[in-house]
Amino acid sequence: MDNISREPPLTLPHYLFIFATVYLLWLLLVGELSRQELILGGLVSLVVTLVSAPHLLIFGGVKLRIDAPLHLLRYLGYFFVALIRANLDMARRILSPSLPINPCMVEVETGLCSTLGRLMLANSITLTPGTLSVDVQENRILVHWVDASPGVDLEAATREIAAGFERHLGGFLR
Amino acid sequence: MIWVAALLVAMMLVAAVTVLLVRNHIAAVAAASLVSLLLSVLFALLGAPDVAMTEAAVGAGLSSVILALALRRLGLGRVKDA
Amino acid sequence: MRLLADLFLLIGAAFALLGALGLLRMPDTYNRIQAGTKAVTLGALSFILGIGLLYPEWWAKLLVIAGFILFTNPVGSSSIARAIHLAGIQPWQRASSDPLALKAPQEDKSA
Amino acid sequence: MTLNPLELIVAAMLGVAVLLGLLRLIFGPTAPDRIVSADTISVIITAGLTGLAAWFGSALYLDVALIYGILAFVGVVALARTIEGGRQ
Repeated sequence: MDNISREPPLTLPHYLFIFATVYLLWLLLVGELSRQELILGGLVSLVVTLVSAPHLLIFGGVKLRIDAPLHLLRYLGYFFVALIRANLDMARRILSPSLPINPCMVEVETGLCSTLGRLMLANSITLTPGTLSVDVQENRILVHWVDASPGVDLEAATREIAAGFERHLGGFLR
Repeated sequence: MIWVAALLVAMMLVAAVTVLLVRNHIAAVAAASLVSLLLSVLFALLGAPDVAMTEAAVGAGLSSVILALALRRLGLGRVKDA
Repeated sequence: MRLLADLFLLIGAAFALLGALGLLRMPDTYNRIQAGTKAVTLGALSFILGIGLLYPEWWAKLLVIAGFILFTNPVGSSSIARAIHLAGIQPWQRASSDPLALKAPQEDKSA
Repeated sequence: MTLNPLELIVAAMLGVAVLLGLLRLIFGPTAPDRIVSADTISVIITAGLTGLAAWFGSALYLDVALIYGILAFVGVVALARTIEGGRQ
């Protein structure tokens, strides 16, 4: 709870971003683009934004730059490749009769300082091959490895995974 | 369809018996919320999506949150006593 | 289109089954979370993609459901992992750290 | 309303997955194992409810899946926060 209060304050562009997000969610849920829904959704989104924005400080972590959507798309591509590889790896482990697992815990540091950035990084680490993010304290993420084969430098491997995601996440998150 | 409904009812029964037999309070709450979730699937299967939504909201969401908060307040939320 | 949808549905169900199997086979809670959350997330996404190919007019709401699963499933899993980590549960280890002993298949009690 | 063989296989696989998760819920040695299995089962069922919507051909059931997913997540997080206990 304490690290949320240290978020940067929201600026006007962030309010606009929250409004756009809420409006987009409304339109996706309604599923039609009639004039009536557009106007009503705009009113509802405006009220929701004004009421709830002071509690949504987590959105302060979004970098509002012109090339942010591009970085988001590249991140999503990178992420889905990692997700599919993770699943093939996990399927191989589950189906092999000898259950080739050898768990251990590793800590990794992150350069992302906002809550939203660390949340997305921890989520991404959870869905990459063989890793599960267990705890986040300040800027350190505790990672559980399913297979710590002897002779591999796990610290370096974890840092490499985190850096791969940070490179893409850093484009649109602080 | 009758077989899917029968399977769901059997699963609900198993989860409900688990609630009775489990010694840990948290595990009992988890199993109880699973009973509500399966019940809401049963409602949806029998053609009542509105009732299913209400059941999911009240049974799975609200009651498990309230039970979890009550256990936390009472200090019964420990992992170790299996 | 129909064939592609069927393929995605089949892949989704297969990964859901695999996730549940992993939940059953893994020896400790951390590994169960790993197996459960990864396989079931991809399984659910693939299944929803298959439904979306069958009914293209539902894409908006299916997109919301898929995004929600993608965003919240890792959070839920991590919160359970954090809870048991704070409760002081250590990850499971092989009985011996001898590299040769790792090769021998071991009987796990949970399966 | 009738299912072709492939859809029947898919439905059976989802059913078996829920059954396997239920086994872990019954025999799971500790409480976190049971919570993990409840979480996994709820995600499988969320996907299965979208399948149910396709089976009935009615978009109303998608709302059930959405609400189901949201509330299962809220319940799981509440249970996890309860286990972790004293530390605020």
